[in-house]
Amino acid sequence: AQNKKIKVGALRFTSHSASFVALERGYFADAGFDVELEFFQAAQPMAVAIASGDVDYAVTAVSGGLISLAEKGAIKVIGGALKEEAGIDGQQIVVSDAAFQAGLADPSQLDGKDYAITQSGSSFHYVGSNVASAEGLEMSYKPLQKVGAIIGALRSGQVDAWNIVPHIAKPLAGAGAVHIIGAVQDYLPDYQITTAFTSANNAANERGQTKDFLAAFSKGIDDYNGTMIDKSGGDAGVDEMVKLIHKYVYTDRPIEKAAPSIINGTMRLSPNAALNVASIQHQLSWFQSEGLVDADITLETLVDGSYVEMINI
Amino acid sequence: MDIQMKSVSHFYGSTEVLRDISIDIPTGKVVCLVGPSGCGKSTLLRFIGGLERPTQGEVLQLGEPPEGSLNPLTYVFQDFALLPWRSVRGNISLVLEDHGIRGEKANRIIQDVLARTKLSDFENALPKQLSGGMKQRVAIARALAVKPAVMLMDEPLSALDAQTRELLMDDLVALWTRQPFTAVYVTHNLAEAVRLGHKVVVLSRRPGRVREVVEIDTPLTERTTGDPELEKVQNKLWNLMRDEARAADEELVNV
Amino acid sequence: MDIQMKSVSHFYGSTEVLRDISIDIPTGKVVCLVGPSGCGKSTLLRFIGGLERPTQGEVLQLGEPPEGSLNPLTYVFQDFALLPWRSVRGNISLVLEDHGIRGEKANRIIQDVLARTKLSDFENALPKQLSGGMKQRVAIARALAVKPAVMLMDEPLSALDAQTRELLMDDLVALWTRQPFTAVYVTHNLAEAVRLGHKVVVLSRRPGRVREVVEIDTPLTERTTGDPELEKVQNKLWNLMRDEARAADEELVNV
Amino acid sequence: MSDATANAGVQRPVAYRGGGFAPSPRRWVGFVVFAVLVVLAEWGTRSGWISPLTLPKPSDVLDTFGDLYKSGLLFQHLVPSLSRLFMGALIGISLGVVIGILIGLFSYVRAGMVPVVAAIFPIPKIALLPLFVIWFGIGEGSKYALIAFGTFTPTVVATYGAVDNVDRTLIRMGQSFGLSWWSIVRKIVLPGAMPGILSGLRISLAIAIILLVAAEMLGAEFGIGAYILEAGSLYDLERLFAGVVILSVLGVFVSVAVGLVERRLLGWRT
Amino acid sequence: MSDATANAGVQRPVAYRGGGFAPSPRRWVGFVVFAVLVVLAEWGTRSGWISPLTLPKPSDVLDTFGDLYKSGLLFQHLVPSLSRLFMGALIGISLGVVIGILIGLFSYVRAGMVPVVAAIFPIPKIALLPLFVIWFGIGEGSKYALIAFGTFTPTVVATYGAVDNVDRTLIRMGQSFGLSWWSIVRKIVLPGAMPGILSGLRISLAIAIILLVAAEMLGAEFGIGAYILEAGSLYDLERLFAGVVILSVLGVFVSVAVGLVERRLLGWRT
Ligand SMILES: Nc1ncnc2c1ncn2[C@@H]1O[C@H](COP(=O)(O)OP(=O)(O)OP(=O)(O)O)[C@@H](O)[C@H]1O
Ligand SMILES: Nc1ncnc2c1ncn2[C@@H]1O[C@H](COP(=O)(O)OP(=O)(O)OP(=O)(O)O)[C@@H](O)[C@H]1O
Ligand SMILES: [Mg+2]
Ligand SMILES: [Mg+2]
Repeated sequence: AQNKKIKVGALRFTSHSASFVALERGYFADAGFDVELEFFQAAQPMAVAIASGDVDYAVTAVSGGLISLAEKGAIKVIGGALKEEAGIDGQQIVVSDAAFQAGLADPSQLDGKDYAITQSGSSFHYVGSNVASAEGLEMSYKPLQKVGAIIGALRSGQVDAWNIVPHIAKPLAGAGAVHIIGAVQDYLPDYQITTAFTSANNAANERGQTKDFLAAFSKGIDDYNGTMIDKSGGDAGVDEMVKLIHKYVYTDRPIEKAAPSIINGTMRLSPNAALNVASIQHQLSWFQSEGLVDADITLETLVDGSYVEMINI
Repeated sequence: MDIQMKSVSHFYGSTEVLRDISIDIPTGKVVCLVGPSGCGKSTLLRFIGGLERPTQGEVLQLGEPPEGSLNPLTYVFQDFALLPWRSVRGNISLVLEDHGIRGEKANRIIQDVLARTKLSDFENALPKQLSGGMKQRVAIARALAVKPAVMLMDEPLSALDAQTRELLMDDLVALWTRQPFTAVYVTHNLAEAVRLGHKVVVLSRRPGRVREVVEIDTPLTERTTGDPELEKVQNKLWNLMRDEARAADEELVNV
Repeated sequence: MDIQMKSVSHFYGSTEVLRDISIDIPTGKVVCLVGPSGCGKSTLLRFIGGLERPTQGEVLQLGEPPEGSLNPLTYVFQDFALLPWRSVRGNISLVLEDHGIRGEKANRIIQDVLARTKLSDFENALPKQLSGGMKQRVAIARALAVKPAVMLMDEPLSALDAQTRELLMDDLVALWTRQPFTAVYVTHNLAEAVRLGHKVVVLSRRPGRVREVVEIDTPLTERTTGDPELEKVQNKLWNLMRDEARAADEELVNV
Repeated sequence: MSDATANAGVQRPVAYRGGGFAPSPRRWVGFVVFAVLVVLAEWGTRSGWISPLTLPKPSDVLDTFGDLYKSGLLFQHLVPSLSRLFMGALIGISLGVVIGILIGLFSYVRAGMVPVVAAIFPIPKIALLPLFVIWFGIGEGSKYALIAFGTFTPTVVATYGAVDNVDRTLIRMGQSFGLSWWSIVRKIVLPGAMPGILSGLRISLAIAIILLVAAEMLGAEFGIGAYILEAGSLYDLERLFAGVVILSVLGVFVSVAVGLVERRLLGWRT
Repeated sequence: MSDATANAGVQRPVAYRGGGFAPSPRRWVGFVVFAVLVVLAEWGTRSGWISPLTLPKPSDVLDTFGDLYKSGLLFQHLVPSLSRLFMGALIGISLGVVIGILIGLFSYVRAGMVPVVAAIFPIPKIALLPLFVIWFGIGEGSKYALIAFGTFTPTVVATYGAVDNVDRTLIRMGQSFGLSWWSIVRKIVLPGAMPGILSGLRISLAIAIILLVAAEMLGAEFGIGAYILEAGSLYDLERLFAGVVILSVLGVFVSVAVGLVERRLLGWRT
């Protein structure tokens, strides 16, 4: 296919860098795609947009909504993206300054605390719940919808704890607004945070196109991992990559201010978009056990494993 | 064209409003309807104008309306019913437009009726700029514009102050004298009735029946305020109605 | 208690409304104010009632109001001004409450004024259930309840139909005959003025000036519709005013 | 027919040209329309003509509603929502009525407050959610505040409009009988403004219901709004529609209740 | 003073008891109130008396606004928002006026539609966001639809109320002059309903502005609503307030514009 128009959904987060790189470096074009990036404010509408056919491919966390749409036969997960990896700063567990001053310095002390989430069935809910069960304690979950509302609630000490990507956690901690008391990867090693997904139709009937997309997307992943984590290009390579990402992320800040945030946000993207199926199954089971989605949904309903490597089967 | 009411009766729901009314309205005469509040005068007028249908009986028109009459049965309302968003001219042209009369032809008619009602200077005024008396003159001009066979006037002067009322009565007499028209004129005001009516029909309280029909022979132009003949008629009418008027006034409205 | 107006003049913005008005209102007499629309009659009445202040001149009360007068200067309005959410009784007690009159004492006053205005059967009716004439009688009862020294009546009958007007004029004459009250009575209706006024003050067009003061000596009870004496006065008044009334009517309102 | 008639020339009844322009009530049509809509949706979703992504099956929505009721969750969601509605609307409406009356009575308050209210009116409440967290916390406070804030401005506008519309001749009557300022306000201005205030109430309460969802965005575990939000985030259309129907019915109830209050308080109107 | 006066007994001017209850305009007070509020906020935030979490410094908000203007981003945000407002409101209001007039004219339409509109009214638009994506896509379509949906119901209610309030004697007049049904609708009902429709427009447009934020939740990159949402999610109060002020000013502009249209179209009102 030549110059096939496709739409790729994205959030203005560093975790979506693979798409930015693939577009900027022409990997999509090489694969015969004329890609238009479609930006969203939140992950949930992006999933719905895939279902409605407004967007062809996108990357987002596994959420109750995503599973629900998969159950309705609208979408399929086809690959992996952001993941936790030992040795790389991943999502952090943070607590409010007030709670910290009151002595909350370790996740094991979270019993009875208020844990901020955006919505029931969000990835925050999943993480919080797993931390709680690992430590054998109970927390109450406060749905606050918006990241902004959560930050406000943390700053004013109205909720005690939260988990968030490093590039948001670190500056907040630096400003003294919150304190980092642990890492998510201690509780969920190899957690597959985000996945690449598409409409069920694309997965089943546009196999060639989907394969090509994943290939180009994987090149973007390789570039990103190589430059930002393995430092194959040295500092100059990092600078150039930061410049590229800055076209899409923190655009309203000058590059000097944006660069630290972009660098702080660096996490591993699954090489070759490989998918950690064990993690996905774990997430699905959790959603089911919480009664958020139907209990009879199988992994096959959610994932089309024919495209990329399935790890840990 | 005459109008003939043949034993008209009417009910609103279970309330009997009119009972067995028969009245003749001869061409070229002004017939006044008087009666206490709520006896059904306005209802009767709506029947004549075809705006409502009586439960029983019928309203007939005898003979053809005169040549060129656009709207044989034409109303003049108590509260003027002028469109506030149209000028004096616009209010008159409103009733011509639907008959396809526009442009020069409409203009000629409008100028003519404005002149007859002495309104030529106010052609472009909006209703809000006019006093009540002037508004009613516009409504009369509008009625004249469609060359009615019969004018149906429902208390046309009762929203006006006493002095303006006097002035408009003079104007109506002058209009009729210039060119006699047929009219049914509803009023509470006996002075108006004896001033303008060739025939005064007195209705009883609700359910309205015809109590008396008084003919007044004095020509309209010769009727003056002090005329003892007219005074006598007026007193007679008032004596006929006084008790019923009081009873009607003291009735509780059941809203 | 007499009222004396001493060269009262008034401007609204730059519009001169009244010019150098001096009128005496003697105790126990009804003074009628007549004049064309917009000549400032209502404004003058507001000055007497203390609801507004003239630009120049003063309104004086001579002597003390009679013992027990709760509100020496009391209005009766054209549109009745009854509180629609209060019953007949409640509307009357409204004006007593502020004077601390409640309970039995209030009840006695209310029963008395209702009886005088023949409203005793309607004590608990709401205004919406009453005809216009009844409403105005409630307003008169309310005015009587505060034992006014002077009644200020602004076209009290002009919102009523002609028959009710007749009835209420009879009632007013009866009330006055039983116990003479002082009143300033504004009207457009010359028949009313010659029927009720001991003195008729004719105002000119705006800016209103006193054109003529006509005294009528016939006692109120002896005035009848056909009385040639009164007819003469009425005709004289009408001749004084006719042209001005027409001119006032034809003025464009500049809204 | 007879000669007499013929002699009189043409004789015919006057033409009827009245009627119309006076809608008459036909209650059943409303039910029919609802029924038709529901049946259409059911048929469409069953036959696959409407995709399950677009609309849930009405029968499934009903099932969900039944489950909600049976499990007792309905009241667990309804009770906190109703108390939020009640408290929030109470605060917003009482403040709004007071300020509205002050605006209606005092020139300076009017000059000072009307522009402020006009400036506040077009501010979307959801935009302020992050601030509300700081200002009022994530407990019931911020929910009350949000609903109060949303009902405040329309109430103010309706109230001062109502005060402005009180018949000035009634006020002049009060003055002419020497009533005190306070008596005039209490006995004439307030009852006279009541119809306008109540019809403002109708709108304010509808807005309060609409804002329930926004209010329950802030850390609410239970509540119809929270229920709807969760359903939305899980893309669970049955539950979403069940929640929306509850709000809709709530709106109809509130409107009927205001109607009853009106009939009771405003019986004096013609 | 003289004997003559003494003889006449007590003589004094009548007591004044009128006045009041007629608010007079004092425009400057509005500006003073705004100025005082801003100065208070500035002083409070500067002195630390108001925490920076609670309120941004007004001067910082002004700076942000200045940056926004200088960088040209202001118009980049404003233009799409205005076009969404315009299109959405146009669709919602024209549909609303048409349906409102039909409800006003036909008994069956009234009986069928009024309950539907009443049921739709209390549905919060944000609850339907996920559905709107499916129904109308993530492009401009769903934004128009959301604003149209929000302005539709209040317009319908205002319009049929306005039609109901058209003076029936004017309609009867039209019939009595033999005007056709269509002439009566066009020349009497529509102009007569115009004041009510326009005052409904005021409210509908305010609602349209409020809904801008909700509409731009759906995949909008540029737009005042998107700007506010982004500021909110970053808890950037300066930008949040700058955005809110823009909406507020927009609301005032719209209201002034409607006022001008009213003055132009409704000059015939007394
Ligand atoms: N459309 C209607 N439906 C029900 N009752 C009506 C209707 N129109 C009039 N009525 C009642 O019919 C009676 C007669 O009304 P109508 O208006 O004809 O009286 P009227 O003689 O013109 O009174 P007025 O002198 O007060 O104008 C009244 O009791 C009135 O309440
Ligand atoms: N509050 C006001 N402000 C400005 N002009 C006023 C005010 N009140 C009355 N006027 C004007 O003053 C003039 C006299 O008004 P007023 O009401 O006293 O006349 P009137 O003689 O009672 O008229 P009518 O017979 O129509 O009742 C009119 O031209 C009127 O427009
Ligand atoms: Mg009538
Ligand atoms: Mg007056």
